[in-house]
Amino acid sequence: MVQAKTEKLIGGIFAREKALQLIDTMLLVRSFEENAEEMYSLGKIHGTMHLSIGQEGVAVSTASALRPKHDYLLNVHRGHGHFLAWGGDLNRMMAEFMGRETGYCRGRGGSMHIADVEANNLGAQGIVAGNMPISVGVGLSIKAHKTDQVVLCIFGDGASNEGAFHESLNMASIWKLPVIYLCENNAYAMSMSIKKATNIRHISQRAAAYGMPGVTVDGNDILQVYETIKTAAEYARSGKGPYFVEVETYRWKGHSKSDKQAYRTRDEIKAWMTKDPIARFAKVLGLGEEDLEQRRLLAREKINQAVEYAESSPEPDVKDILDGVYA
Amino acid sequence: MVQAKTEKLIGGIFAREKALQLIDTMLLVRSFEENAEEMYSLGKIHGTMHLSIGQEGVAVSTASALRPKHDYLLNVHRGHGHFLAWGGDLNRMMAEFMGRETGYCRGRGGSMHIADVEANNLGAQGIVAGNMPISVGVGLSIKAHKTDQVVLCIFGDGASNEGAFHESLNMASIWKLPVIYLCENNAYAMSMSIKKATNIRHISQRAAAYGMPGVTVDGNDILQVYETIKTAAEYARSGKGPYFVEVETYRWKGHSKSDKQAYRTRDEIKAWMTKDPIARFAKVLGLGEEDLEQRRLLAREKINQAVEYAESSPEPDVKDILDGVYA
Amino acid sequence: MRELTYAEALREAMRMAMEKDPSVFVIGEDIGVYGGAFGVTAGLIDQFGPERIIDTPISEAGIAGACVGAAVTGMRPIGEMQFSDFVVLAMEQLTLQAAKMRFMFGGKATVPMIMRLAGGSGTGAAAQHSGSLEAWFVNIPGLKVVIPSSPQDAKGLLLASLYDDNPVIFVEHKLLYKVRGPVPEEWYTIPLGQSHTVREGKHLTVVATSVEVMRAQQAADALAKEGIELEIIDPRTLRPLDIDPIVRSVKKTGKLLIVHEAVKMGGFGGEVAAQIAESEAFDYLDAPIRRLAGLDMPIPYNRNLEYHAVPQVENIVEESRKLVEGAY
Amino acid sequence: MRELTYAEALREAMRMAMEKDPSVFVIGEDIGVYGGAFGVTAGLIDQFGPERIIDTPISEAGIAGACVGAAVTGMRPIGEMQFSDFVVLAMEQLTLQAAKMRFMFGGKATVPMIMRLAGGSGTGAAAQHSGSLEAWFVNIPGLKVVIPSSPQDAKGLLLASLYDDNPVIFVEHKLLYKVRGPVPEEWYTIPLGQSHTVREGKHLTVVATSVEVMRAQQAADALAKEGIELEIIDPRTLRPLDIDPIVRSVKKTGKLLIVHEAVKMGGFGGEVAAQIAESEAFDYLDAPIRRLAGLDMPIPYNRNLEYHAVPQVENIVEESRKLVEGAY
Ligand SMILES: Cc1ncc(C[n+]2csc(CCOP(=O)(O)OP(=O)(O)O)c2C)c(N)n1
Ligand SMILES: Cc1ncc(C[n+]2csc(CCOP(=O)(O)OP(=O)(O)O)c2C)c(N)n1
Ligand SMILES: [Mg+2]
Ligand SMILES: [Mg+2]
Repeated sequence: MVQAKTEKLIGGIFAREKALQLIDTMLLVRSFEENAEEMYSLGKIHGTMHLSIGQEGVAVSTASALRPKHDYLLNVHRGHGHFLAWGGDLNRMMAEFMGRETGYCRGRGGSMHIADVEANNLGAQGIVAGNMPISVGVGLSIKAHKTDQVVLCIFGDGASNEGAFHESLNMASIWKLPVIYLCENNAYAMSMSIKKATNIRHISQRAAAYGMPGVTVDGNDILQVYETIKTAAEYARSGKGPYFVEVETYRWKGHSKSDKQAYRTRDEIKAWMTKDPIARFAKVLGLGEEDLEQRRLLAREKINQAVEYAESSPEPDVKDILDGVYA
Repeated sequence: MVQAKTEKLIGGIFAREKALQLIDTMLLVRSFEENAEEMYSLGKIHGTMHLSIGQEGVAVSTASALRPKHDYLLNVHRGHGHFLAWGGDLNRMMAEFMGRETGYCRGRGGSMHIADVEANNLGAQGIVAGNMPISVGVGLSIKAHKTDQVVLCIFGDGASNEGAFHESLNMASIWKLPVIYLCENNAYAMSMSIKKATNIRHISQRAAAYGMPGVTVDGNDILQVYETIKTAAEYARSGKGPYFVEVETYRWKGHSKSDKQAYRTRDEIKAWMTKDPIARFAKVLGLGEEDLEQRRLLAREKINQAVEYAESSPEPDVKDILDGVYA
Repeated sequence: MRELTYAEALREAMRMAMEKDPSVFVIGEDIGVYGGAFGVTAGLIDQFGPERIIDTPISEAGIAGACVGAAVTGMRPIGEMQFSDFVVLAMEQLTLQAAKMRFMFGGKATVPMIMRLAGGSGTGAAAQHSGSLEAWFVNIPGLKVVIPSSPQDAKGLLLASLYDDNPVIFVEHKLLYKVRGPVPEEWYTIPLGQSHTVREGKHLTVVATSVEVMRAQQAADALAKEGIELEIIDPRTLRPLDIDPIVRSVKKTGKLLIVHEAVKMGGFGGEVAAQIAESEAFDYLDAPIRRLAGLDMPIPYNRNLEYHAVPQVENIVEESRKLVEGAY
Repeated sequence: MRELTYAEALREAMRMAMEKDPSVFVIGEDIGVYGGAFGVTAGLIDQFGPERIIDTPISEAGIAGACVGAAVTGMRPIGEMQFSDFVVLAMEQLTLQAAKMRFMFGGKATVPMIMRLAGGSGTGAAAQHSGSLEAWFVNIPGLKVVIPSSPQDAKGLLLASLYDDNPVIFVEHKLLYKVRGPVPEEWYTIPLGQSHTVREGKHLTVVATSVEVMRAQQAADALAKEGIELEIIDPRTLRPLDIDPIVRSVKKTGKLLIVHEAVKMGGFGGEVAAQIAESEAFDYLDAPIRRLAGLDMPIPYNRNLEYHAVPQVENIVEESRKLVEGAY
C-alpha cells in the first residue's frame, strides 16, 4: 500500500531527488537537535528548548507539500524541524540559539521565538495555541490581498484544549479562510496524556464542531502526510476554507530540559523509536545504512560549520538593548 | 404526539396542579418583564436589561425538572425567568432592579448580577460564557462533597463561540462533572445570527467534540424540555458526567435597550410570536382565554405589590459604599 | 468650527481612513448593521461592506488575534471591544503577541493595529461593564496607550494611531460618546505622546484623563469665580507619557492634583506622581501630590452609589480648594 | 532553625493545609507526576492522589474558573499558573468574576482561592515566559496580592492567604525557588498587609519586592563597608499595602529608593512613590524619590541582555550611593 503510493510518488509528483532531499533535511534536523541538546548541557545554549526528535517526518513532508516563503508559517514551540524545512538558514538559526547578533532575531528571541519574517515565517510560539488567533488575521489579510497563499498553523495536541483553538477554528471556518491547521499529536502535552486531556479518540473529530474537514494520519509516514497536506492546500487555495490535519507522532526526548518523564514508560518510547520516520522513509527509498551514514555525516558537518559561524559571531551590544521594542 | 406526552405527564409525574403552576410562573415572568420595560422607559430602572419574553417556557420547564436550592444555578444575562422559576422572591428581585438596599444584592448588582446565594443561585452573568469555567469548579466541589447535586449552567447561542465554552466543556467531560449545559439558542447573539456565527446546523453538535451527549429540542415545548432536562439530570446525578441540551427559542424583544433590530424582519418575529410558549401550554392544558386572563391579572397584581415593596424600600446609604468589596 | 460628537468624530476618522487606505478595516462585535453598542460605527457597513466592517462571533481573543495577524502581514486593522471590560479576554494576544512580536523577532516585524475600548462607568451597567483598565497597558512595553477626552482629540488621535506602526490601545469613554465639540473637517493627526494643556492657570496643576478632563474644566470654571486658577493638562497618550509640560506646570504652580476615573490603587495616577516626585519639579512642590480617583471598589449598579464611586466635579472643586488653601 | 528552599517551603505549606483541611486542593498544569514545571508540587500527588492534586488540560481560563466555582461553593482551591505570563489567559475569571463576585452579590458570597504565579526573568525563558505582572492585580479591588521574597515568608504567607476569605494572587519568583532559608516546622501564618523591615539602616529607605529584596540585601552588605546603611522594607503584600512602616522609615532617612523587577512605567513602584508623595513623609524627603525597575522592554533571550534588563545588585549599590551622596 505505502509501497504503491511510493512508486506513484517517486515516479510522478515526487522525484527521487526530492525524496532524498527530505531524508537529508530530516537528518539535518535531527543532528541540529542532538547538537543543541549537547550544547545545552555544556551551557553554550541556555533557557529552554523543545526537541522534535522522532517527529521530523511531519516537518519535511508538510513543507514540501506547500510553497515556503510564498505561503505563511505560524510555527509551534517544538518547531526546529519546520523552521529548517521552511528553508531556514542553519547559520543564522544556530546564531539565534546561541544568542548572537547574527541570529534571525538578533539573539533576542531564541528557540521559542525564532522567526524569518522575510520568508513569511511568522515565528515559533511560546504560548500554546497563541498562534491560532493570529492565523485568523493572516487569513483575512490573504483574502484582502486576493492572493493564492495559505497559512500553515502548527500546534500540538495540548493546544487543542485552549479556548483560542475554539475561537480561531470557528472564525476561520465561517469566513472560509485559507488556513491549514496542523495538529501534531505526539500523545502528550508535557506530562499530560491526550487520553486524559480529552474524551475523544481523535482530535480531528473536533473539526466537525466548526463545519471544517478534519483527518487523522500517521505522522511518521512521509508520503501520507505529504498527500494530505497537498489536499488540504488545494482545498484552502481554492477558497473552500480551512482544513484540519491531525498527524500522530511521538517525541523521543523529554518535553523540555526539566522533564524526568515519569508519566510514560521506557517501553512506550522504545516502541515508537521503531517507527523512526527517517529509517522508515529510507526503507521506502531503498536507501542502505552506509548511504544513510554518509548523509548523516554531511549533516553533522553542516552543523559543525554553523556552530563555528555562531561562535565567531558577536553577542548583542548592551547599548542596543532597547532596539526593536518600538517601530 | 405532544398530546400523548401531556396525558402521560399530566397524569403521572406531572400533576395538573404543577402544570398550572408553570403557567402562572410564565405569566409572572412575562408580567415582570413587561413591567420592567415600562419602568425603564419611565426612568425608574436604569442601566440595561435583557428581556426573555418569548423564552419563558425554557425557564419554567427546566427548573421544574431539577431541585432548585438543592442543585446549583449559574444563570445567564437573560435570566429573569430562570431567577423566578428557581424560586426567587418577587419583592427582593424588584428591589434589586430598582437598586434598593432590600434587593438580593443590596442594589449593588442589578439585573445582570442578581444572585440568591442561599438558594444556590450563583448569579446572573454579565460576561458571555463567564459562568462556564465556574461550572467546572462547582462541579469539582460537588464531587468533593459527594452529594447528588447537579449544576445548571445556562448560556446563549453566542456564548458557544467563546473560548471559555470549549475549555469548560472539555474539563467537565474528562472529569465527569455533574453539569447540565443549557444552551438557549434564540437565533441571535445581539445582532449576530447564529447562522453567520457558526458553520454548523445545531450547536449541540459541538458536544461530540468533548465526548458529551448533546441534544437539540424545541425550547417552546414545555413538556419536551422538561423530559430532556430530567434525562440530563439523571445522567449527571448518576456520575456519568455532563450533558448538553440546546433549546431552540426566540426573544420577541430587542437584545437590550439600545437595539433597533435592523438585523431581523418583523415577519420573523411575528412567526415566532405564534409559537408563544404560554399560549401553547395553555392549549395543552385546555385552558381557556378567560381563565388565562384571570391568572394574568393575578400575576400583574403580584408585580404591583412588588413595585410597592421596592419603591418603599430604602436606597443604599452612601456611607456603606465600600461594603462587600472584601470579606 | 463644525461640531461633532465624540462618537461621530471617531466614525469620521475611520471613514476617512478607509476611503483612503484599502489596508484599513474594522472588526468587532455588532459593529455592522447594529452600528456598534454605542453607535460609533453606525452606517459604515453600508459604505464599506461586510468585508471591511467585520461582524464577529463573540470571541474577543479571536478579534485581537485577527488584528495581530492582519497587522503583521500588511493590514491596518481597527479592533473594537464592545465594552472595555471584555479586553480581559484578549490580553494574551495584546500583551504577549502584539506588544512583544517586534522585539522578539529582532525588530523585523511591525504590528500596526488599534484596539478600541469602550470604557468607563456612569451608565448603570454595573461591575462587569464599567471598567477603566488603561493602567494595565501602561505597564506593557511595545504598546502605546491613547485616551482622548474630546471629539477633536478623538479624531486626530485615532488617525495618528492608525499610522503609528505599533499596536495602540485606544481607550474611549461611554459618557463622552454623546459629547459635542468642534472638529476640523479635513484629515489631521494629533501626534501620540504630546500632553495637551487644556487650560492655563497659576494656582494648581491638574492632570486629568478622559471624562475627568471635562469634569476638571467644569471645576475650573467654578473655582475661577473664587479666584482660584487651575491649569489643566491632559496627557492624551499615557504610553509614551509626555511628562515635560507637567513638570513645567508644577514648577510654576507648586501643586499637583491628578484625577482619573480608574481605581486609585495601582492606577495611572501613581505613575504621574512618581515621575513628578523624581523630577526637577520635586523641589518646587509646596504641597503633597494628591490623587483623586475611583474608590477602591467595583462599579455598583445603584445610580447614587455609582455616582459617588468616581470623581465628580464637586470632588475636584473641593480637593483643588484644599490643595490651594494649604490644607495638606 | 531548619532550612528549606522557597519551593520546599511552599510545598510544606500546601501539604500541611491539605492534611488538615479536606476543602483544600491544588489544580494546574503538570503539577501531578511531573511535580510542576519548577518542582513546587513534587510528591504531593503520591500523598493526596489525583482528586486533590488535579492535573489539567492546557486551559488557563478553565483552571481559574475551577478555582472560582469551587471557592464560592465551600472549597479552598490553590490554582497554579505554570508561568506567570499565562495568567493573561485567566484575567476574566480572576478580575471580573473572583474579584467582583462578593461585591456584586451584595456581600453575600466569599471566594477564598489562591492563584499562584511563577514569575520573573533570569532563566533565559525569553519574552513570553518571564513576566512580572503584579501591578495589574494591584489595580483590581476585591483581590489581594501577595509576593513573598524568602522561604519563611513563602510558607507563612501562603497559609495566611489560604485562610483569607478573599481571592489572593500569589506571585512567586523562579529565581527564588532554589533559595534556601530558615523555615519554622510548625504551622504559622504571616498576616497579609504587613510590611516587613528586613534590615534597619539610617541613610536610605529601600522598598523592594520579590527577588529584588535579596539583591537589595546584598547591595546593603556591600554599602555597609562604605558606611552607607540601607533600611530595607519588603511590603510582602501589595494589595492591601501597609504603607505606615515605609512612611516612618522615610521620615527617618529622608530618602526613598523603590526597587522591583517589573517594568518601571506603570509598575507597582509608582504606587509606593505616590503614596509617599502624598503622605506626611513628603515633608521629610530631602531627595527625589527614585525607582529602579525593569527596563522598558520585553525580556530578551540573550543571557547578557536579560541580565541588564532588570535591576541587579550593582545597580542598587550605585543608585543608593548616588541618592545618599546627594547626586539628585
Ligand atoms: C498558554 C500556555 N500554557 C502552558 C504553557 C507551557 N507549555 C509549553 S509547551 C506545553 C505542552 C504543549 O503540549 P502540546 O501542545 O501537545 O505540544 P508538544 O509540546 O507536545 O509538542 C506546555 C504546557 C505555555 N507555553 N503556554
Ligand atoms: C465576553 C462578552 N462579550 C460581549 C458581551 C456583550 N454581550 C452581552 S449579551 C451579548 C449577546 C449574547 O448572545 P447569546 O449568548 O446568544 O445570548 P442572548 O443575548 O441571545 O440570550 C453580547 C454580545 C458580553 N457581555 N461579554
Ligand atoms: Mg503534544
Ligand atoms: Mg442568543
